[in-house]
Amino acid sequence: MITATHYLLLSVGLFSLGVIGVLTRRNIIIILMSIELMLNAVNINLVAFSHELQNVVGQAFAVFVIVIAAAEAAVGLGIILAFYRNKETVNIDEMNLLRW
Amino acid sequence: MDLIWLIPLLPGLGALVNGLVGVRAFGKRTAGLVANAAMAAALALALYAFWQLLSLPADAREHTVRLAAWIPPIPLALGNGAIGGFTVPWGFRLDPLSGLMILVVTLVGFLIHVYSTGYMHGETRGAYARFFAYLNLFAFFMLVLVLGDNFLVMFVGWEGVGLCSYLLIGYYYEKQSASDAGKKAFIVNRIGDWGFIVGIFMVYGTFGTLDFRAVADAAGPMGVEAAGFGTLSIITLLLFIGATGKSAQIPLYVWLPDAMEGPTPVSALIHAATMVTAGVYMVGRNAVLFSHAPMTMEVVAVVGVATAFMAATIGLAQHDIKRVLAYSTVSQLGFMFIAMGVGAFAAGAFHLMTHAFFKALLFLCSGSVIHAMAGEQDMRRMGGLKPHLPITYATMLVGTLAIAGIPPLSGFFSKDEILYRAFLDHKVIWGVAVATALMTAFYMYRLMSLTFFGAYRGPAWEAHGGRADHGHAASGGGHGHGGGGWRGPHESPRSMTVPLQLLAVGAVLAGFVGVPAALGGGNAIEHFLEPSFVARTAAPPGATAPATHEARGLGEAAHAAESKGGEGTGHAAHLSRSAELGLMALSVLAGIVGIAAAYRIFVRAPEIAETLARRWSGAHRVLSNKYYVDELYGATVVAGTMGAARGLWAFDRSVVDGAVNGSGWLTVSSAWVSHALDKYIVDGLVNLVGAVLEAGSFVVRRVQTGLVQNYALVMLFGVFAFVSVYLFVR
Amino acid sequence: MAEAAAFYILAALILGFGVLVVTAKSAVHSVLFLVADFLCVAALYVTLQAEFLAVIQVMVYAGGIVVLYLFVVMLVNLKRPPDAQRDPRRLGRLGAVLAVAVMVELAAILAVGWSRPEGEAGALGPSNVAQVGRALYTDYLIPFELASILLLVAMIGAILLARREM
Amino acid sequence: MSNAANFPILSTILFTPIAGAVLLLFVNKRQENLIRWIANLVALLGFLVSVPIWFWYDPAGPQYQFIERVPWIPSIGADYFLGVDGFSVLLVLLTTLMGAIAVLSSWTAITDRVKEYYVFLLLLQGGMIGAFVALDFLLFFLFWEVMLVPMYFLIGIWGSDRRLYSAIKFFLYTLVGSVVMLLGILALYFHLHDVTGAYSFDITKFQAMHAPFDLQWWVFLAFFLGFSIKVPMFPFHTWLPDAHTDAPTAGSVILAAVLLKMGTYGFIRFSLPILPEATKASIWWVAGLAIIGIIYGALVALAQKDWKRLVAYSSVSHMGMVMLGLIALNPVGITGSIIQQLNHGISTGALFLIVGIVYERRHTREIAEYGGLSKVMPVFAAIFMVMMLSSLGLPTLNGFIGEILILQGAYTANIWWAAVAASGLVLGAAYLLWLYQRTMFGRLENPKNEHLRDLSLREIVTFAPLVVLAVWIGIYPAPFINRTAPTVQAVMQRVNPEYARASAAAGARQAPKIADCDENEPLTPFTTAPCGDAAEGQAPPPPAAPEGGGAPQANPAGGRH
Repeated sequence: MITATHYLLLSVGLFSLGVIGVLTRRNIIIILMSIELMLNAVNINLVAFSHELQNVVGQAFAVFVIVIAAAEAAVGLGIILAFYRNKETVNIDEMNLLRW
Repeated sequence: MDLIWLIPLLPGLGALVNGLVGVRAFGKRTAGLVANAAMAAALALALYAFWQLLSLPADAREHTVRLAAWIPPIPLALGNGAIGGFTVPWGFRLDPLSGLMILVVTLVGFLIHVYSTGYMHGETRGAYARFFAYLNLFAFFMLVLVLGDNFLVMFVGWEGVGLCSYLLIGYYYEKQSASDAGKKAFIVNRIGDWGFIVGIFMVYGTFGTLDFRAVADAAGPMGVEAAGFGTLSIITLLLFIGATGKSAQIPLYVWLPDAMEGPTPVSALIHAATMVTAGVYMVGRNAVLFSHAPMTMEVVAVVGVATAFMAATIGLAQHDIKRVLAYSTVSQLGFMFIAMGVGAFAAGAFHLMTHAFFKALLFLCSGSVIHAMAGEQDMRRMGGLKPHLPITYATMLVGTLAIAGIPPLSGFFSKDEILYRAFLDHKVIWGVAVATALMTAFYMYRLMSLTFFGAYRGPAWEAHGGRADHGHAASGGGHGHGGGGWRGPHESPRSMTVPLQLLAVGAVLAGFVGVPAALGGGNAIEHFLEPSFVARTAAPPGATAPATHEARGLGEAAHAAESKGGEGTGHAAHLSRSAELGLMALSVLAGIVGIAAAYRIFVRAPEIAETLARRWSGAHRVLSNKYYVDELYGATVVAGTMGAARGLWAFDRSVVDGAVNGSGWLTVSSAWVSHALDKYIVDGLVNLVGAVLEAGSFVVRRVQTGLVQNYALVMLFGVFAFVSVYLFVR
Repeated sequence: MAEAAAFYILAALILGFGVLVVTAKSAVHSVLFLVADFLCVAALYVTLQAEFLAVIQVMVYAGGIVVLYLFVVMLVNLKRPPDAQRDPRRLGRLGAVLAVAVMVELAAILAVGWSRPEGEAGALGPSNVAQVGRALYTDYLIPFELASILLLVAMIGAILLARREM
Repeated sequence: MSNAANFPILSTILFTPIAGAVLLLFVNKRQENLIRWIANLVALLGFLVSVPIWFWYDPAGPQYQFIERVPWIPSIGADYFLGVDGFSVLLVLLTTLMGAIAVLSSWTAITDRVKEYYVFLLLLQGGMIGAFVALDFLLFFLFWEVMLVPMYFLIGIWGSDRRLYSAIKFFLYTLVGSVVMLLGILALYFHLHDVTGAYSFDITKFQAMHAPFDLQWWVFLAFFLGFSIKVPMFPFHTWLPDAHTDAPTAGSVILAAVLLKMGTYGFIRFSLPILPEATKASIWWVAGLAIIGIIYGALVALAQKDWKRLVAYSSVSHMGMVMLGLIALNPVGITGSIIQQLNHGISTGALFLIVGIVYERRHTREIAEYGGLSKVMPVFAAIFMVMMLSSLGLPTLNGFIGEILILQGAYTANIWWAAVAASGLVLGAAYLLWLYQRTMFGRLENPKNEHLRDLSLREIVTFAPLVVLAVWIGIYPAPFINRTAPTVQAVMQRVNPEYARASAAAGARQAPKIADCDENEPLTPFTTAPCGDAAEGQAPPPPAAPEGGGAPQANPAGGRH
């Protein structure tokens, strides 16, 4: 019997994969993709509860998350492009201007 | 007579037409015609009005026309605390005095207009129309001046003629000396106007009206201020300051000789015949006020005689033909003020009239001479012109004899009347006046001699016009003779000589309206003018004592005719007929002596003049430099004012503005100080704290690597912590 | 059982593709794995009676966002390998460890047991689209409109950022 | 002739230029000629819509007419409250006329940022009109401040040499004054609340209020600072020459013709009627400063080498004259002061236009650069002559009427004031004639001046109304004087009630009828009665005339009295 717990465990696993990707990769595009993974994990979580509680609100929220994800991807990639034009790199270690 | 307001208006319209349209569109003929037509119409109207005035009974010869309220009534407190209404109408009044004046102004003015059409023909078209516009404008203002029924309307004319004088003196505006002279005339006149206008304020404050008749009638019953300076004395003194400005008396006479920079017809009309007599007219107009202020009267007489004497002495040593006449004018105006000052208002007005004729004549003659000499004004370069200019010579001789007081020419009667009345008033004044008359005859005959007699000393000329423009440059080029060369001295055109002849007739005959009783005449003019000089209110009972100045001023003239022969009870100062005749003979003698001396020195033995000038070189220098009065004024008044102006300008920049900029600077610098305070003390404390923290945070700040992932790691730490708390603490 | 089998297979695929996304050397590969991952998640949604969301997932994520990524990866024409430079101060390993720790903890929480939240027990009917639509257009209308504005702003921002002449 | 339909004429006048400014905002700034046309038409329209109040205002009616009142900020009692009396009618007309002239005069002078220029000019006009028609203190203050900003930019952007310095000086100086004035307004406002229990900025209420002397005194000082900076009076005048010198021509014209009147308007509208006791206590030093200003301004003008600065200092002198008439506190003085404000607007405005004409052609204001211009610019010389004469107070031109009334009023207040102030006339003649001589007369020596154009038709049109007005006021000022009567009487009611009583007794409301008396008297020997004596009531008896002391046959002074 697959319960909500299973889905939640899947969600946790996927989320942690995303976190690891964000923290370890240096290619900023991949970092953004890891963030997408994290968002998907959250969506799985929401849909799982929607199913569990037989309530459609969770799905509605998932729609919003997708919207946010789309917006984030668009703006984030725009920033990456702009940055790339200036510095010819997508290495996050070279994006260290924000420091003391 | 209801149309008297048209008399000034017609020349005004002429000025408007010539000034707005004529300057651009009119040819010389049209411009001259418009101006002359306006003056002719004014003359006709004036004659008609005068005739109507004469047809009235003697005590009813006064007619007032009010066109509209100029300044509508505004409440204003008077000197005595009551509240009156300050109001001024556009009012004109015809009475004997103004009737006489409009005749003089329109008649002489018309003749001079005619003369100008000839004299100015060398001007360019626009300038010609401009000249006639100014001339007409002058006539307009002068007629407003004499016809105004109250102080303020008179002041309109008063300032207006000053303006025209300014414009006409500066007519050759490209010439520095001309525009300087115009400016000087206006400003000096303005100084006089200061007195006039403050006097006007006092008149309103005292009487509550500015109407001449109302003021005179209100002043009539007031006591004569024999004891000292009362209100009336101050008023009259202030008004007299105005008169000294306009009529070129000490101390404000300096503008008149310079005014000769204007074209000669202007000198004749404005600076001899009409405008300069406005001061005399004004004093006469306010005869009632003046006769109530004996102190002022004395001032007037003294100033008059001093001016007459001083100007005559200066006239002795001048070389410029017009300047001699200018000083002569100043001197004759002094005579008129002597008359006013001794209470002989009618005599003064009489002399004003005769002077208008003979002085206008003299100026126009001099203009004719200058015209003949192509602009030369220096008498040392003339001489022997008699055969060249027969008409000019003859008419000028008439004028000279008239001014010298040779009977039966007009000057004799008026001047003699003044001398006689001066004798009654004060012997010293009389004495100086007779000496002045002698000098007058002398310098006038000197002028005649230097100009018309002797040998020709001027530049040579070629029969066929070689010396094209000699003298034109010197004179500002008033009357070039077209393109042709100067062909030597020549008689002027008819448009100039006819007015000369007419004026000469006037100079001969004008005196006969005032033949004194001693010579069997009726002194008609005094009787005619009398109503203008008295209040219609009778004097209060206490003030009728005939020995007072008032009696002399008012009563005596009225009773002069019938009180001859010592029958006048209170007239202690009156003389017998034989004494009067004796005085008359004396003044004639003075004239003859003057002429004879001049004849002796300048015609018979010209070397005497040079000997005299050498022997008395100091005096000669002083005289030919006009007593250095211009220099004195230049060094004191002008330099003082300009010094004050520059000083205050420096003061304004440095102190007043400096205070403003200083406070601005203060604000800025205090801002700077507080900035410094802020920076080094307040900020210093803050920075100290900061420095401590900085040192302390040296390790901590290493966290700020700029690596985004490290920051995310911190977030993860937080998540870890929360999850741990949830897991373990729950 | 089919349900359980489907879940396990899908879960394994999701996690597996996830690992590949994170570890792939090339960004292009990473994107392709990401697409696969998203498709699996969409399938998972179907099993959870969220058909609408599944469709959205395919269309928006797999069809839209990932294509965007692909474009950017292509546009970023790298002359040197993106990972060439490495900042020694970056604590990547510590992050990985911590992430695993958090995962373990969360798993522990789930394993220990969690209380099911109270909620009105509705019913997810057959017409999932209608239900989601009703929720979005009634109770969540304002957030929905705000989300549209957010998208608009993001669009404009992205255009502006990516424009060539700044 | 009246505003029968209760048409909101004042709002129309007020918002016409503002609407024009807004309209201009929507015009492409490259279409400069279109902008010029619009601005000129709006300014002309602004003048035309203001003309009816000249005819509709009834001097025999209540003091304030064409009232418009709408609550504005009810919580503090501020209203949108407009209304005019004769004084403001004249000033509003002056503003709209000079505004139109200023706009017209800028046609070729401004080539840079044309759109902004006209927007500022029209806004400025709206602000000035607003200050003259506001009957609410707060509204007045609002407009008073609104004027500053466009003027600041006009000087600062389109000015010459030291424009920034001058603009900032102008702005700060007037701002300091108005801040202090605001304190005064607030003090009065709270006092009014203490007395009536209601908060209100209604000026008519202030004018009816009797404040204690201490309060009056301090508020008078505050107002004095605010207004006398604007006038400007002697020690506060230094912003004026700088601002005038560096402002563009139209700015100078507006500044001289209208903005300076704000100060004197403030004195007559606020200081005198609201603070009568304090005013009376301050007569001496205010008059002293006014007289110093007259002479000082004239003397400093005499020392100027800069044409425009000379005219600016003559402004100081003339405004001193205006202040002197005002502080004489009698009807003649105040009437003269009001008339002289118009005159100053007309003649000095024209003089600045004149400087602007030559400045536009030669780009220098140094007097020494000119000379002999009569030769090349005869029409210009003629107009300059007329305006110079008007400025120096030649009778038959406008300046004389104002000066004579002011000096007569000052004489009544104190003989010495008139005597000393009248010397300003002499100095006025001196500096103006000298200026004229140096620029217009003499030989044309500077080759740069040889080919100066004479006035164009547009320039003649800008001067024509001023010349006509100068002559009209000079010869027949009665329509102007009659319109000021209600204002003067209202002020008198507060500062010098004797006059108000006297004129009420004499039926001064009939003044217009007196003025129209133009039929000639019948031909009789005794026709010396001033026109309209009968209506005037008790004309003054000759003060020293003993009653019945004269001879019976003599008619007492004044004929029909």
